[in-house]
Amino acid sequence: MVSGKKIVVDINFKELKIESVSKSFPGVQALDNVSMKISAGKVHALMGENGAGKSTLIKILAGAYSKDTGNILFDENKLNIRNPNDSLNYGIKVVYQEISLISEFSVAENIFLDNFPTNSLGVMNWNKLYKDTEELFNRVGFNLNPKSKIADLSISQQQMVEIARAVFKNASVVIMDEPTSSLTPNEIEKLFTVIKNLKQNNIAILYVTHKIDEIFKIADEVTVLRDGQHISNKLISETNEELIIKDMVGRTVNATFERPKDILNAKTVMKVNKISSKNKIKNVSFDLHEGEILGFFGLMGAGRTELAKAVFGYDKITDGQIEVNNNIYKSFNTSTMVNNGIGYITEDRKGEGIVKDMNLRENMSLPSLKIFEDLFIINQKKEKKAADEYIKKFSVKTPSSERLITLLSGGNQQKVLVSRWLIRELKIIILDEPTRGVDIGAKTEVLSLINDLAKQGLSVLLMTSEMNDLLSLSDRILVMADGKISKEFYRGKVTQEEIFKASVN
Amino acid sequence: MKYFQTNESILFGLLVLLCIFLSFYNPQFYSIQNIHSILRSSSTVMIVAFGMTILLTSGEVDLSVGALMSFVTVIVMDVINITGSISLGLIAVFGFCLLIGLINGLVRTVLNVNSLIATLAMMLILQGSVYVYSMAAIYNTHLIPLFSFIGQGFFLNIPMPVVIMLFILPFFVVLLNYTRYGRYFSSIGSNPDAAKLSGINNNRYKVLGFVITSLLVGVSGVILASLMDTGQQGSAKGFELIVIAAVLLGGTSFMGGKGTIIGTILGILILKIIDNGIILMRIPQEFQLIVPGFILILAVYFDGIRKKNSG
Amino acid sequence: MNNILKYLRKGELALFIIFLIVFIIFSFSSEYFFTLRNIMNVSGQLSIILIAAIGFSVLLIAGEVDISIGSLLAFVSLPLIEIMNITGSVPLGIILCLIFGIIIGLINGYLSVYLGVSSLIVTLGMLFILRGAVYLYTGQRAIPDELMSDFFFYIGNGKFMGTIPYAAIIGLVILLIFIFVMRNTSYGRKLYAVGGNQEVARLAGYNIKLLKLSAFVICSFLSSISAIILASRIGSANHVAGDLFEFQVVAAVVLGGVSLAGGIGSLTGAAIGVLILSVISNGLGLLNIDTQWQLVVNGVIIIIAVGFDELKRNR
Amino acid sequence: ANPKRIGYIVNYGTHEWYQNVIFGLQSRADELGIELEVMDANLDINKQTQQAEDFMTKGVDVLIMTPVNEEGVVPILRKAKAEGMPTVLEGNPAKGMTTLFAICDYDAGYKAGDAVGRILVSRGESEARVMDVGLPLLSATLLRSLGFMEAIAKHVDAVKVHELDGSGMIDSSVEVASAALAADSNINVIYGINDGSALGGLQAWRAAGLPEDDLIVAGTGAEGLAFLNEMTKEGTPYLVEAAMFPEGVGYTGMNLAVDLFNGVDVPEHKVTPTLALTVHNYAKYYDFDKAGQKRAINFANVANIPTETKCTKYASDL
Ligand SMILES: Nc1ncnc2c1ncn2[C@@H]1O[C@H](COP(=O)(O)OP(=O)(O)OP(=O)(O)O)[C@@H](O)[C@H]1O
Ligand SMILES: Nc1ncnc2c1ncn2[C@@H]1O[C@H](COP(=O)(O)OP(=O)(O)OP(=O)(O)O)[C@@H](O)[C@H]1O
Ligand SMILES: [Mg+2]
Ligand SMILES: [Mg+2]
Repeated sequence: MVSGKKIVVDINFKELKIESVSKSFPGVQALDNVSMKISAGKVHALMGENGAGKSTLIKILAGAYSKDTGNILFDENKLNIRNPNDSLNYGIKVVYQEISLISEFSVAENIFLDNFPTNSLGVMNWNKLYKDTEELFNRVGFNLNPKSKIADLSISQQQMVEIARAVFKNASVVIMDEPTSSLTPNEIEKLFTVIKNLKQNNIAILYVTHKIDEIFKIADEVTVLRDGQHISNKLISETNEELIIKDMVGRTVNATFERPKDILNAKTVMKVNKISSKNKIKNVSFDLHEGEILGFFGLMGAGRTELAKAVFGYDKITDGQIEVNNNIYKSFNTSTMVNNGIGYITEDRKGEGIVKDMNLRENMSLPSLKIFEDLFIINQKKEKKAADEYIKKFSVKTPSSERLITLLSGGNQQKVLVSRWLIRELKIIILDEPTRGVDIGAKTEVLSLINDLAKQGLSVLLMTSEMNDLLSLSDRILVMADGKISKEFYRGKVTQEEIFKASVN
Repeated sequence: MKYFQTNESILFGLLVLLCIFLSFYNPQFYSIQNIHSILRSSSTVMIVAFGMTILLTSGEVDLSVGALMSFVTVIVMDVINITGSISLGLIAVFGFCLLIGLINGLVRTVLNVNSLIATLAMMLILQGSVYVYSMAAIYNTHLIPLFSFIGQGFFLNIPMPVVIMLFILPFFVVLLNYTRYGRYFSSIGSNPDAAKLSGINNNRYKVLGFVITSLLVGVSGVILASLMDTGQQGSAKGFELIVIAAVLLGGTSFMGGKGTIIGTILGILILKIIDNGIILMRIPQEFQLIVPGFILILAVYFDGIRKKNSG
Repeated sequence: MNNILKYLRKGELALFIIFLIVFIIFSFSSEYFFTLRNIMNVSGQLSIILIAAIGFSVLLIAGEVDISIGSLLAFVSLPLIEIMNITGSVPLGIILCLIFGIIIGLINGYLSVYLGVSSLIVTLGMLFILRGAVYLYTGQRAIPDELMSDFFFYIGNGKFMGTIPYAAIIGLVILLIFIFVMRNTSYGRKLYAVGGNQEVARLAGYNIKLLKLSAFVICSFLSSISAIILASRIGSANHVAGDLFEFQVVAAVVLGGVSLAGGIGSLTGAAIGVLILSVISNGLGLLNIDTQWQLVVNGVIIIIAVGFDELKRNR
Repeated sequence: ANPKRIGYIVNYGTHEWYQNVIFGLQSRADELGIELEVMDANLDINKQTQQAEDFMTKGVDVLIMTPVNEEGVVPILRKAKAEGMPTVLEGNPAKGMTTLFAICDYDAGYKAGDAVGRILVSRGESEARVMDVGLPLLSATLLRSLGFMEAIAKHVDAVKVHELDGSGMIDSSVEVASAALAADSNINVIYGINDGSALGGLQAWRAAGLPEDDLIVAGTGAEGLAFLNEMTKEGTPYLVEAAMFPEGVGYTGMNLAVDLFNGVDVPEHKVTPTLALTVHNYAKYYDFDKAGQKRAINFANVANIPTETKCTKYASDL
């Protein structure tokens, strides 16, 4: 047995073995007797629907959760992981699904968080800290200033810091839980280079993603979990997209969308006129038609999120105006917009989406409580009925609508947040990365629901980094660069390349 | 019983145990006078605690309630003395409380000052300016019987302060548990960004929370003035700590998001019965500090254990 | 220049400018204010709050709070004076006082960190318990320092070379040590990390519990040093000592930009916060302004300074 | 020659008692052409120490102090001595002091108790059952309670049914007295160690709906208008007040400070007058304007009250 206390990591193992690991939470069997092997120098993809148990498995490897039963081994040596420190000592490094950085610290401090360079008295060696970080970035090809504060970075930049941190040294196993969920294509390419690099250094990589095309680019092997159980394990060369999806969902899914032709002749429901905001939006104008899906594309920091927030009244606009429902607004807040029948789904689920002290039902009904009111009193029966309906519709994995939202898996939380707006009458919905972290089955459901609702007259502002979804759903695509709209494209008359070109403008 | 949450059952059990213990020790505990005395002194705390529960639920706190309360006793006595009209006295009080609540709320929302600090500052300002208003205590020279009735009278053999409290209570139970406003307050306390992005006007409800609390302080302050028959600066010393301790004991979280009026009421009753028991048992009054200290820590500790066990 | 700009962003320079303005106004309005004697007096006077504020800030930065420090001040001066009176030894009294402080810090820390009761609740309870215990033990009568040793008297009242108060020197040394520890040691950075995001710190393999416990102990320990200076200045273990002290410390520390939410702020800022409030209190006193008006002024200054800082941060 | 500037650090300047002490000090200072500067420690013992240092910086001619706590001012007295600054204490003695002006608490309580005893006898009662709304925090207030009980015992059997800590505040007094009365309301005398405590006890009695016919309330201090308001009400049970004439205290204190400055021999304890006031004799000492809520003291008559040179009991006798 290898002691967890003080070990010099022996990178020369052949396989990280997970043997019959189980883990249950009250009311949920998150992992049920799962076994798998991750070989050194190989990328092992882990797939499964939301709530399948992927993150749970990772957290057990990381020492964040303790397993109920089972073993974890380097070849024949049992690992004794009691806490995150043990795991780090074994060289197991994790890029978590939710951003895990200290936002008041510099990039460099975050990278070396678990091992600050100090002298023997514990005094920080700042020069070494910055130099080592600089070197690391050069090595992995990221372009970040080691001294910038995390809070000043965009979500995707933050994700890059997380990735860099995991690979910096002493890694024997690198685990990535949906690392690309907020990266742009350009950055994803960089990440793949990093991963190839890691492979060459004989590091074992466990890679969790919902983006199926990625695994054919980098993975050597794929394991699928469903409901906490091991379903299949195949070499990448022996499988294909359809097979994997079938293993994951238990059926096949179809993801192409029909859009009505003459949508741009429909009446205008929102006119955004030359708005600017304190954070970066400059002179943006566009119209939105009834039933239209208006897609937005932009590279990291292009300002889509800021635009969404400015339109929704979260950020004050400093200039320009917005016309909805024949009202012209120069100064407005979120409740003005909600009252005008506009909804918003954030890209930052944990920070701005879920209300952690509330259960699933209460989270779902938050913006729509008025419709459940009898006089002044909330009719909880009505409320619960609506919640149950959407739990069923999106197959949210939960024992009941009364479960605390924080106990759901990331993707299931996202489904709740989507439902939050669909249970009320909406004219316009603003979607900022609505399918981030949502599994392929549910994603198709969410997207076809958006499509259906749009056909019934709902207008959609769609901000997504998933080019395929954008192309297949949008009636028009606006490309943003540096807070401005750089180009407008029409459905069917544009290629991926053209969009990219416009976005680097 | 269905509406009791588990935490509240624990407090309720504690309360029953206390009562049984005290009544064995001193049968006087159940005398009608004693029950009146406990309930009367609980009422002023409860009335303010309703507001404080809302504030803590929405992630804010008001430390200025004690200072405001003593200011209210001075204003109400002075204005009624001068005008001879209770209505004018009440108008002055509630006008003033409204103003203070608004200032607290606006300093919190517009200047974005943490409410602990904003209301600490307000406490200093009120403590200082009450003396600027009147150096001396203000005695009842109007001698209007109705005014004495507010704090000292009985209605159907129930002390008036209790009647007033019972009159206000249902409103807050319903507000927090069964209306959308209750949900708004807790979502603002739990995740202000999520609340704002759900179309809730956080600032409006925060200001409302401060205003409600201040107005309730007005009610309690008038009762206190009637009870003391005096407008007394420096009264209600340490009142804010008692209110906050009771609300926390009742299971409301200081970090916002969770609050219960029933818990608050139980918390206050427990603290007040301990106070009362210490006098009944003729134990040194110093224990009026020590025992609640232990109870507070223990109650929250057991609540934590329970939550851990139930997942 | 770069360094100054860095400070400006943290709001510390702005605070320092407020301090200078206050200082200059008082210098012009009171002939006694800008005298060596008065400046030295103030620096001695503020050390009691300063030292406790340092400990309090360290704890806040680690994401916890201790509002029992006022009661602690009264409580730990009991062993100090009693032991001095009984044994006739000042060092023995001081050591026991500090040990008591450390023990209370351990209790506070154990209850909050290991038993998981929120530190606000624990220390609110402790505020009542310690004060009650002091009342009970003393029968609400102060215990005088009967030894009357010069050494003990000088801790809070003496001046080095007749000019610089020893209390000020103690305060300054402690401040410099802790500024360094919090900024430039891995221990200090870990406290920031724990306060900034506990879960992340846990996943980085930190021993969160031990780190937080140590912060509780630092807070109680430094407050005990404040207690020693105070006891020397009031010649007794006094049941009325430290009443509302926690509010004074919170106000100063937050004024100095230390966040109640944890992980944000600096000891330099906290010290400037203490400086501003102490100088205002001294200056208004010298100008014969009513204590009641001083309360009002303090309240307004806190709101303006903190509000100003927040507004700026929002830009 | 008279001193030019005198500093006074009051322990609790917002209390009516001390406001009237300051009034007395100021009245005499005005007569003598002395500049009086007042700082208020507001019950903060640390602040009082700082204020003493500030007065030394300012270099006043005499420093008068009412200690927040007697033990707490010992180091200040030591420093003042080292600086050669004359100091005068008010209220309570402290180690190392030169001189003190204060009432005799025991004797004040005694006088009130004596008056209550006489009333009880005149009513044909044989027993005094007393609720003492006290303040164990201070030896001074303990002495008052002691004197009160011992004086009553001279006339009738005296039983202390309740011994309470009302913090000297009306609101706390109402609270604790309510609880005590609920436990046992068989009392016929309420004694308060100051006006607020007496009034609080009385208000608790009223709130409990108890009959006031056989009750006697006695307060102490006459620090403000409370007793005058109550006493002049029809049928009130508030019959006796151990008056301590705070204005007179201040007046005397100023004289003492001037004497000390001039090197005149000063007593260690200058006792100031106390007297049991009732509705029959108050007008001799106070001109009370009920409508205007003002009172004016008659300094001359107060000065003529026969006064002890030494108290019957001191804190050390407790
Ligand atoms: N701390 C917890 N307490 C209770 N239940 C939990 C907890 N963490 C996870 N679960 C439950 O365990 C199951 C597996 O969750 P997990 O987060 O591992 O899913 P996942 O495969 O990562 O899904 P996703 O793709 O949505 O991230 C879910 O049903 C979830 O609700
Ligand atoms: N220069 C900057 N300074 C501070 N914060 C920034 C800056 N640039 C971006 N951010 C933050 O990064 C986040 C994402 O940036 P932005 O919204 O501009 O990108 P986007 O086009 O929405 O792309 P994505 O959401 O895919 O990152 C926002 O929350 C924004 O506050
Ligand atoms: Mg997951
Ligand atoms: Mg974005």
